[in-house]
Amino acid sequence: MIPAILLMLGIGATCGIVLSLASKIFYVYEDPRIAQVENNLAGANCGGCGYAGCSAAAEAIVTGKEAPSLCIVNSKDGVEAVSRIMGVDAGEAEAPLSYNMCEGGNRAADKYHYMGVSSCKAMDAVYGGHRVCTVGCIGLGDCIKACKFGALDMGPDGYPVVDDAKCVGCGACQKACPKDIIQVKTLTEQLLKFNQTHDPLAPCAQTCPAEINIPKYISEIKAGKYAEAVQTIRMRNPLLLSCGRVCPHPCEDMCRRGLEDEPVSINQLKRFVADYEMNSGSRIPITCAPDTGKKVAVIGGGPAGLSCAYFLRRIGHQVDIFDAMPKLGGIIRYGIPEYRLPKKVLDWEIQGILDLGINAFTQVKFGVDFGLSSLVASGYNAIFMGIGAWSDYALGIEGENLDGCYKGIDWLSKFASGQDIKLGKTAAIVGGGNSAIDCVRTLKRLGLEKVYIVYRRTRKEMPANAVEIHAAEEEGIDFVFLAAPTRVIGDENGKVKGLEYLKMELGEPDKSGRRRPVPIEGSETVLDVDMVISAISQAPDPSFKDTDPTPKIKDLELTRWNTIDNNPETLQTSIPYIFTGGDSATGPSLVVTAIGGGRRAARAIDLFLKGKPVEPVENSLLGKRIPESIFKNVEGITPIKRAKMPEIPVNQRLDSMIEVDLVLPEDQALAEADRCLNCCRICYNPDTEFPIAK
Amino acid sequence: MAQSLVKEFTKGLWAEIPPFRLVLGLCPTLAVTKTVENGIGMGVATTFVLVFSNILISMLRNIIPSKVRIACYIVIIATFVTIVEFMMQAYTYELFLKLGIFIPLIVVNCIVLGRAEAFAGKNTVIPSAADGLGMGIGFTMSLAALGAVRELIGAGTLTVWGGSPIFEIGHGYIPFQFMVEAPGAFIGLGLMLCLMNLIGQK
Amino acid sequence: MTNTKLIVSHAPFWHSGDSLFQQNLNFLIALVPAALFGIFKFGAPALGVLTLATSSAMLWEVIMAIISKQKIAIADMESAVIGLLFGMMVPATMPWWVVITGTFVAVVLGKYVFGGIGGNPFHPTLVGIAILMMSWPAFLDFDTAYVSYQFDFTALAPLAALKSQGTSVLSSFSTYDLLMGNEVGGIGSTFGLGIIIGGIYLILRGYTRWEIVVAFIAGILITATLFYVLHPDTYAPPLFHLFSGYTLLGAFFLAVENSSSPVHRIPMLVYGFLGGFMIILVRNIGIYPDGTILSILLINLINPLIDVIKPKALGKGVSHA
Amino acid sequence: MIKRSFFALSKPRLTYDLLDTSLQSAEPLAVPGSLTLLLPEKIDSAKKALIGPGDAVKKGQKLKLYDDSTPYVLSPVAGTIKGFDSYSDDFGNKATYIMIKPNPSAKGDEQWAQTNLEQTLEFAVGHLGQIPGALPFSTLANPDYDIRTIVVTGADTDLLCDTCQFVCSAYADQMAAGARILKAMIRADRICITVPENLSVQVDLDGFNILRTSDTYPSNLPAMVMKDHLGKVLSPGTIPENEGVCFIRPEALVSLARIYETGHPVFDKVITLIDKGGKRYRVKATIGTPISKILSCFNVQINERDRVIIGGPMRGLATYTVHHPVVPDMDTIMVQDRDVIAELSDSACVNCGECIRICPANVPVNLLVRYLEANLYEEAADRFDLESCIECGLCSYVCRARIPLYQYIRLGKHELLTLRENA
Amino acid sequence: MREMLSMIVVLTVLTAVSGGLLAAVEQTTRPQIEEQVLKFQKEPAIKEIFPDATNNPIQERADVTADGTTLQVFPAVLSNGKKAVAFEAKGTGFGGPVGLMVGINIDTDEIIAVRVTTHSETPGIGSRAKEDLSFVSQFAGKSMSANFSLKKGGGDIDAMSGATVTSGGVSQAAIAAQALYKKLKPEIVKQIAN
Amino acid sequence: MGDLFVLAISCIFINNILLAQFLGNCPFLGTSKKMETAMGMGMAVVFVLVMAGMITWIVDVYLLKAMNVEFLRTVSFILVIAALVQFVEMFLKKSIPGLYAGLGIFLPLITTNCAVMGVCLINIKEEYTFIEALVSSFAYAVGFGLALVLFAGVRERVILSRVPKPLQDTSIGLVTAGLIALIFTIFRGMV
Repeated sequence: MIPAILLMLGIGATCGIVLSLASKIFYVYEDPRIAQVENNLAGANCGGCGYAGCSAAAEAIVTGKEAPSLCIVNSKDGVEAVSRIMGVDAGEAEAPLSYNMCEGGNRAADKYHYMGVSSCKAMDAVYGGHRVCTVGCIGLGDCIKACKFGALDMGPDGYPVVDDAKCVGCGACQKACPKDIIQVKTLTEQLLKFNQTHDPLAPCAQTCPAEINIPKYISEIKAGKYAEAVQTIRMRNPLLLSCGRVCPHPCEDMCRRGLEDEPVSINQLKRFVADYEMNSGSRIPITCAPDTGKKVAVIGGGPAGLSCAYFLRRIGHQVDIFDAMPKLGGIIRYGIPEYRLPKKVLDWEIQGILDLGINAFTQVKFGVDFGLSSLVASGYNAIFMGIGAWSDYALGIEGENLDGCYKGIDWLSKFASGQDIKLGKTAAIVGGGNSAIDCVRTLKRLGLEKVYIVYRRTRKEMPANAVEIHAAEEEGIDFVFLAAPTRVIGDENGKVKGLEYLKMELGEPDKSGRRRPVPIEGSETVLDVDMVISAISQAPDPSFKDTDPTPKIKDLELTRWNTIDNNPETLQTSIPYIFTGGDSATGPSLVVTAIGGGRRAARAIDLFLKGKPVEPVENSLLGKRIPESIFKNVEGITPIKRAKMPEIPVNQRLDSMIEVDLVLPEDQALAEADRCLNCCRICYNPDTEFPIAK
Repeated sequence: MAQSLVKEFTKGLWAEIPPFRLVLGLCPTLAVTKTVENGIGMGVATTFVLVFSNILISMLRNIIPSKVRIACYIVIIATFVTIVEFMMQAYTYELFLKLGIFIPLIVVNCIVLGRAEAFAGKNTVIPSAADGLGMGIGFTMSLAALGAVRELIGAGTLTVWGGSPIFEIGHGYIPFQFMVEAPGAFIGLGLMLCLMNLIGQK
Repeated sequence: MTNTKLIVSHAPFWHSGDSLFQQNLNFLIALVPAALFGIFKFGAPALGVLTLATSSAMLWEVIMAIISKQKIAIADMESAVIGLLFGMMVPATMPWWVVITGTFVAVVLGKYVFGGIGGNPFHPTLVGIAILMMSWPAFLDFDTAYVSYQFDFTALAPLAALKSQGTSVLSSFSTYDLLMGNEVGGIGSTFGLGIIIGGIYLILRGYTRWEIVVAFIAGILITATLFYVLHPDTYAPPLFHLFSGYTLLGAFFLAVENSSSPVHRIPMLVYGFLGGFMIILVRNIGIYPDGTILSILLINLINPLIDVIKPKALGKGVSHA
Repeated sequence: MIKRSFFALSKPRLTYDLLDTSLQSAEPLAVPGSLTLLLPEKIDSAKKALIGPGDAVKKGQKLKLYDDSTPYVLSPVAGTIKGFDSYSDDFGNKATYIMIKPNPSAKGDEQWAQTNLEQTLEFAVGHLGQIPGALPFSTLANPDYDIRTIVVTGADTDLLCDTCQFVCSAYADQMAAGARILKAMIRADRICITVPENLSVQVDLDGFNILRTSDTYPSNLPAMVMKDHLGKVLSPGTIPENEGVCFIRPEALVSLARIYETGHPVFDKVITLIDKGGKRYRVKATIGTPISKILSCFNVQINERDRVIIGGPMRGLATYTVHHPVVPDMDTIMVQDRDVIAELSDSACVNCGECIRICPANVPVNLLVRYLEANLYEEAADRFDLESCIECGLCSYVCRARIPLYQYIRLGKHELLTLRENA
Repeated sequence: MREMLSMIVVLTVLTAVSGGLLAAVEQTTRPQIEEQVLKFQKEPAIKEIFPDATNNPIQERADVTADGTTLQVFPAVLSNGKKAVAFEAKGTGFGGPVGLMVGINIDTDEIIAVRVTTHSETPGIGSRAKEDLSFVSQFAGKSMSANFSLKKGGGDIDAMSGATVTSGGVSQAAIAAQALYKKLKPEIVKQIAN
Repeated sequence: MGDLFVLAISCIFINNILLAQFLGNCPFLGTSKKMETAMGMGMAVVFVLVMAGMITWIVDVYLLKAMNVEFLRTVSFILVIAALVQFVEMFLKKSIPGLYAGLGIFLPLITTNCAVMGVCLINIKEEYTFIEALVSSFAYAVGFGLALVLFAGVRERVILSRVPKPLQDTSIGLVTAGLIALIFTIFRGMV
C-alpha cells in the first residue's frame, strides 16, 4: 500500500509540476475563444469531423472555416453553446431549412434533347438548361446528390422535396443548385421573403398584396393537408379568417383559369381552411425564432399593426401594441359590420396573434396618452405607426352639419362600439366605396324603410367590391347614380329633411380612362331622407403631431393627403426608427394591402434592429408583373363551374346582423381546389381528359 | 427531471448508440467480438468504468483545473479500469484471458473519455450516471450484436456464458471462418453500420 | 423544321466506338481457350462451375441493382468477367453453394459496395477468392479436390507440393507439362499456353496494358532467379514459378484489372514488378503455397500511392511570362 | 467517323482534312427576310434600352443596348428592328439577340460614307467590331496583353474543317493586304501563318512567317502551335495572349483588307457546310442569317434528334435551334444524323487509361474526372492539372466508359473561374 | 501561481488516492486471482499430463530457485510410483507468448506429455496447437536432451501444416523448458525429495 | 542486430498494430480521409510512440517492478503518456511552430489512441529489453503509419467513387480496412 501511494504520489506530482511549468514556459497566445469552444465540443478527439482532434476543430470554428455544428458527436446544447461563444446572434442561430421554390419544373416544355453529364450545373451551362422555363427546376437532382443527410428526394412530380425532419440547413443543396430554386432559409428569412422578379411565381401570387404562395396552399388543400395550408397562408398573412371574409381578392383577377373559364375562388378556399382551423377547436402551433432581446412598439392594432407585430414576434423580437380603441382590430373591427366579419371570429383571430407573446395596451391614444419620447424612454428600439385612416373627408356642401348627418367610418365605428345612434326612416349614403356599402347594408338591417346610395358615376365605376354591390342590390338598396350632392336640406329643428343633388352625365374619358361625370345644369333633384351619411373616403388623422409634446415628432413628414411620408419599398419614414404601413401609409386601401405592408415594415424593422442598412428588396416585384407569366390564352382547359359562395337567403338576413356569407362545404372546397392549375411562372397543369388521373 | 433522466439514459441505447451512431470505441469493438460472450464481457466492463468514472468526474468537476483536466480524468478512469481488471481476474478469469490486453485499454477507449469530457464534466452526478449507464448498455448491446453476427457466421454457434454454446447451426454448416478473423471484424462492423444507416433512414 | 428538337451535347461529337461491353467481351473471348481446356480436362463439373459462377455473378449484380434501385448494369458484362474468372480459379469439384457464396463476396463486397464499376480498389474476383480461402480453405485445396479423378500426370498441385515437400518434387513437373496444363489447379488456371495466347490477344487489342504484364512477369523471373541462384536446393527455378499456380492468370488477367491498377507508365512497371516480387517472396519464405491472390491485392492496395508518379502536365511549372 | 482499329496497341490517329479542292468558290446566299444578331451583353431591365422594336436601322449602324455599354454589333442591312430578347449562351453567358427585318429599298450607309477610315486600333475597336472572321480588336487593344506575334490559323484547328485553308487559297492577296494593315495598326513583331504540311495547293504567302503544322490532331490547336513552333509553353490557366501571341482567322484579315479597300464594312461570311454524308458545301452568307436558310439552300433535312454543330467534330458547339444565326466566328456547320450519334453514359470512370495515353497535355484525366464529378474544382486544379487541358476533346473521344470528359473539364474550368472570382 | 499550485495538488492527490485504492483492491483480490490462474490455466494441463497422478500436484506446488531464476513446479507421483514434475515454459508464437506445460519423468528425464496452456493465436490455425493433440503428442516420450526444433530448422518436430509460427512458438517453449530443466533440476529434485 | 531487424519487420507487417491487433482504430478511420492528414498523423504517432515506449519501459522496470507495484501499470502508463503528449504539444507550439503545424495538431488525438498505450503494454508483456522496446515501439508506429497511408490512398479514391449512400463514409471505410487487413495476411510467416 505504501509504495503504491508513494509511487503514484511521485508520478502525479511530477506530471503536475511538469505540466504546470510547461504551461507557463511554453505559453503561446491563442484566441481565448478556441479554448472555450473546445470546452464545448465533445472532446472525444475522435477525428470524426475530419480535423485532427478537438482543438484543431475548435480552431477551425473560431477562424470561421467551419460552422459551430462541426462536431458530429456534440449535443444540441453544445452546438448552441458554441454558437453563443462565436457570437453568432441567436436570430441567426435558429435552424435554417431548405426550401424549394419551384414546384413542377417538369411541366415546362423542353427545347432540346440533352446528352451529357447528368447534373443540373452541367446542363445549365448548355443554353441555360433544356427547359423552356428560365427559372424552373432542371430536375437532374444536383441538390439531392449534394445533401449529405438524405433530406432531399426527387418527388413524383419531378422536383426535389425536402424532408424537414432530416434537413440540418447546411446549405449544400443551395450551393449545388444552378437555378437558385433550392434556398436554405431560416424561419426569419422565410417569413421576410418578398417576391422578386426572378422568382417562380404564379400570376395570382404576384398579384396578392400580401404575397401569399397561393398555388402552394391550394395544392395542400387538394391533398387534404389543411393544417399545412393554414401554415402556408400564415407565412404571409396572420389574418386569414378576416381576409377570407373581406378580401376583394385581386388574385382572382389574374387567375389563368379565368382566361378560359371562371377564375378559381381563391379567397373562399382561404376562408375554408381558416374556418377549418377555427372550427377544429385547437390552434395550429405557430413557431417563433429565438428571442433577440429587441423591443418594438406598434402603434395601432389594425390589420397593418397586427401583421407587423405578428411577423416581428415570429422573428424573435418583443412587440407591444398600443391602440386608441377599446379592442384591437382597427378598421376591420370598427369599420366592417358584423354581418361581414363577426366580432367573435375577429376576437379568435386576434387572440391567436397575441398568444405568441405580444402585449396589447388599448384605449391609449398616441400623442395624447403617450408620445414618442415616452416610447423611446421605455426602451423601444423601433416604432411602427399603423394608425390607419380614420378621418372622413367632408362633402363640403351646405347643411353638412345638420342633425342626421354623419360621416361613414365615424358612424360605422360608433355603431360597432355599441354607441347609441339615433336612426331615421330613410337614409342617403354618399359615396361608392366599400364603407358606403357597409353603411347601407347595416342601415337596411336596422330596419330603415328606404336606403339610397348616391354616387356621382355609374355602377361600373363604383370602387366597392362587386360582390358587395351585388349583395346590396339583392337586399333592396336603391342606387342613385350620376348624382352629385349639392346641399343637405334641413327642417326648422336643424334636422335633415332631404338631400339635393345635381344629375350628371358622362363626358370624355380622362387620363385614367374613366369617363368624367359632367353636371347637367339645372337638374337639381331632392331626395327625401332624414339621414345623410357621407362615405367618400378618409385620411389619417394627423392630430398626434400637434398633441405629442415630443419635439422630434415634428420631423415626421406627412404627405399632402396626411399620410405618413415613407419609402414605399422599406416603409421607413423620415425618422429612421419609425416605420409605417397600412392606410396611414397608403391612404385608404385593402386589408390585405395593409397586411402586406405590415410584413414589409417588419422586414425593414428587422434590418434596422440588426444594425444592417435598411435597403429595399433586391429586384423587388412590388406591384410589377413578370411579363412572361401573363398569358393571353391557356390551352387544355375544360370549363368547370366555380363554386358558388353559400350565403343566407336575403329574406333571412335582413332581420339581424348575422354573417351573410357562409363557408364552402368540404367537398365543394376540394372540387374548387381541383380547379386550380397549380401555375408557376410559365407552366401550369392543364385539365386532363380524365380528372381522376390528375 | 425524471423525464430528462430517461432521455439521458435512452439516448445511449439508440439515438447515440456507440459505436454505431457515435463512431467511437472501435478497437475493442473490433477485437473482442469473436463471440457474443466476449462482447458482453467487454461491454459490461466498459459500462462499469463508464458509470463510475462519470459519477466521480461529475462530482469532482468543479475542483479539477481545466489545464490538467484530461490527466485527471484519465487517472480516474484508469483507476476504475484497474479495479475492473482485478475483479475480472478474480471472478471471471476465463473471460479475462480472452479479453486480454483490451481490458487495460478501456482506459483509452474514446467513449469513456469522450463521455467524461462531453457529459460528466458539465453535468451533475445523477444525469452523468444515467448517461454513463445508457452509453454503457448501448455499447454492450452493440458489441453483443456484432459478436453474435460474427460468431454465428464465423463459427456457427452462439455462446453467451460459460464456454458452451447456447445455439449451434446444424452439423452440415461449415463455418465461414472469415468472420471471426481480423478482416472479418472490420467488414462485419462496416456492414452493420450500413444496416444501421439503412434503418436510420427510414 | 421549326419544332424539331435537336440533340444538344458537348464536344466532341465523334467517339472511337469503344465501350465497356467491347472490353469485357474481349476479356471473355481471351479467357475462352483456358476455360475450354479446363472443361475438356475436368469434364462436366468444370462446365457447371464455370456456368454457375458466371451466371450467379451476373445475378448478384442484378439483385443488388434492384435492391438499391440503381440502373442494372449487367449489359457491360463486367460481372460476367468477374464470375468467369472466379470459376476459372477454383477446382471443378467446388460445391455449388460455395461458388454462389464466392461470387456473392466477389461481386458485392468486391465491387458493389465500392459503387460498382470503376469504384473497386481491389480486383473483385480476388477479394472473393481470398475471403473464401480464409474461410473454407478445404474447398480450394486442389490436392483433395481431385482425388476421384484419374490423370495421366502428377496429380499434385505443384506449389502446394513444393511448399510441403521441398524442391524434391520439382522433378515431377516438367515445364512442358505446366505449360500444356498437365497439372491440377483451378479450372482455367492450368493451361498456361491458352492463358498466354488469350493474354497476348488482349494486349494486342489494347484492352490490357502490356507494361503491367511484362513487369509482372519480369518481377517473377528476376526474383525467382535471384533466390534460385543463391540457393538452388531450397528454391524452385524461375520457369516453374512462372508456369505454375495462378501466376499466368494473374499476370495476364488479374493484375491488369482497370480500376485497381495504375495507368501511368512508371507506376505500371513498379506495380507489375512488385506483384511478381511479392509472389516469389510469399512462395519462398511465406506460409502460403501460392501468393498470387494476396500479392495482386497488395499491389492493388499500393496502386493509389504509386500512380501519382506521372509525366509533367503541359505547362506545369512554367512561370508566367 | 474514325473508329478504333482492331489492334489498338498504339494510339488512334486522327488526321486533319486538307482543302477540298472540288469546291473552288463560295456560293453567295441572298439576304434572308429576317436577320438575328447576337450581342454579348445581357438585358438589364432597370435600364432604358437605346434600341427598341420598330426602330429603323441603317446598314453598318452600331447597335448597342445602353448608353454605357461597350459591346455593340453592326447591322449588316438596313431595315427595322423587330424586337430583341435575352439568350442563354454557353456556360450561363447571357446575351441578347436582336431581330432585324431588312428593308431592301433602303440603300446606302451615309454614316460610313462620311466616316474617315483611320488605320488605327482605336478606330477599329470603335467601329469594326464583329467583322467576318471575328478579328479580336478588343483583345489586341487590351493593355493587359502585349501582343507581339500574330498567328493566322491557315490550317483549320478542328477535324473535317477546311474553311480557313479555303480562305487562304482563295483570297491570298486580300489576306496579305489585311496582314499589312493589321501589322501597321498594332505594331506586331511578326505575323505567322500555320499551313498544313501536306497541303498541295500553292498559296502565295509572302510576308508571312510560315509554320508548317503536322496533319495529326491536335497539332493545329493554339497551345500546340505555341509549343511546337513558337517554343512557348503555356503555363496552366494562361492563354496565348498572356504570352503575347494572338491567334486570328485568315478571314479576319481578308475582311480587314476589304473594309479598307472599299471604305464600307463587309458582312458576308464564308461558311462550309458538311452534310450528314460528309459532303461539303461552301457558302457566303450575311452575318445574322439563320442556319436554317443555309441548310434549306442545300436541301439538308433536319429531323428530330439530329445534331447541328457549329464548328468541327472535336471542338464544335451543338446548337439547339436551326434559327441560330451566322456569327462572325462561325466557319463550319456540320450536321449529324441521329443514327451516328454515339450514346454517352453516366457510368463512372473505369480507369482504363485510354485518356491518359492519348492526352497531348499529360493531364491525369482518370483522377481529374473523379474530382470534377465530386465538384472539387480547386483540388482538381491544384493536384490534377485541370488547367493544363488544351481542350482538344481526345479524352472524350477515346473514353471507353463514354463519359463526357470534355464537358466535365470545360465545366470544371468554368466553375473554377467562378469560384476564384467569388473568393 | 495559485492555478499552478492547484494543478499540482489536485493531480497529486488524485493519483495518490488512486494508488492507495488500487493497492487495497489488489491486496484483497490477490489470493483469489492466484487461485484462478491455477484453476484455469495450469490445472487442466496438469490433469491431462498426469492423468494417473496419485497426489494433487496443484496443492503440492512449490517454487524452486536457482541463480536468480524462480520457477513454479508441480510435482506428481504417478500411479506406478514414479516421480514426475511439471512446469510451464514460454515461447513466442504468432500473436504473443505461448505457454507450454511440460511434464517430465524425473528419473528418466523423458517427457511424459506436454500441453499448451496459454496462447493468443489465430483461431483455426494456431489454436489447433491446443486442441489438436497430434502435434503436442510428438513430444511425448522424447528425452529432454532431444532437439525440439522444427524439422525445418533441423530438429525433430513436424510443424503443423499452415501454422508454422505457432509450431515454432511451441518448439521455442519446449527448448526453453529444456534450458530451465537443465538449470533447475538439482533444485527440483531437492524440492521433491522434501 | 538481425533479431532486431526481424522484430521490426514483424511489428511493421506481420503483427501490424492496426490491422492485426486492432489498436488505434478510431484515429485510423478518422484521419485517413486525406493523404495529408494521414501522413501527419503517422509521423506524430512515430514521434510520440518512440518517446512513450522508452519512458514507460523505464517506469515499468525501474519503478513498478522495482517497487513491486505492477498492478499500477495501467494507471501510471496512461498518466505518463497523457502528460508526455500534453508536454510535447506545448513544447512544440512554443519552440518549433513549424513542426507543430505539421504534427502538433495531431497530438491530442494520440492521448486516446490505444495504439500508443497498447504498444507500451505489449513491450512489457513480451518482456522486451530496452533496445527491443525501442525498436518495437518505432516499428509498430511505422506499421501504424504505413497502414494509415496505404489506407488513405485507397480511401481517397473510394470516397470519390459512387458508394451507395448507407455505406458511405465510416461504413465503407471499415470494409476497406477489412480488405486491407486481409491483404496484410500475406506477410504471415515471413519471418
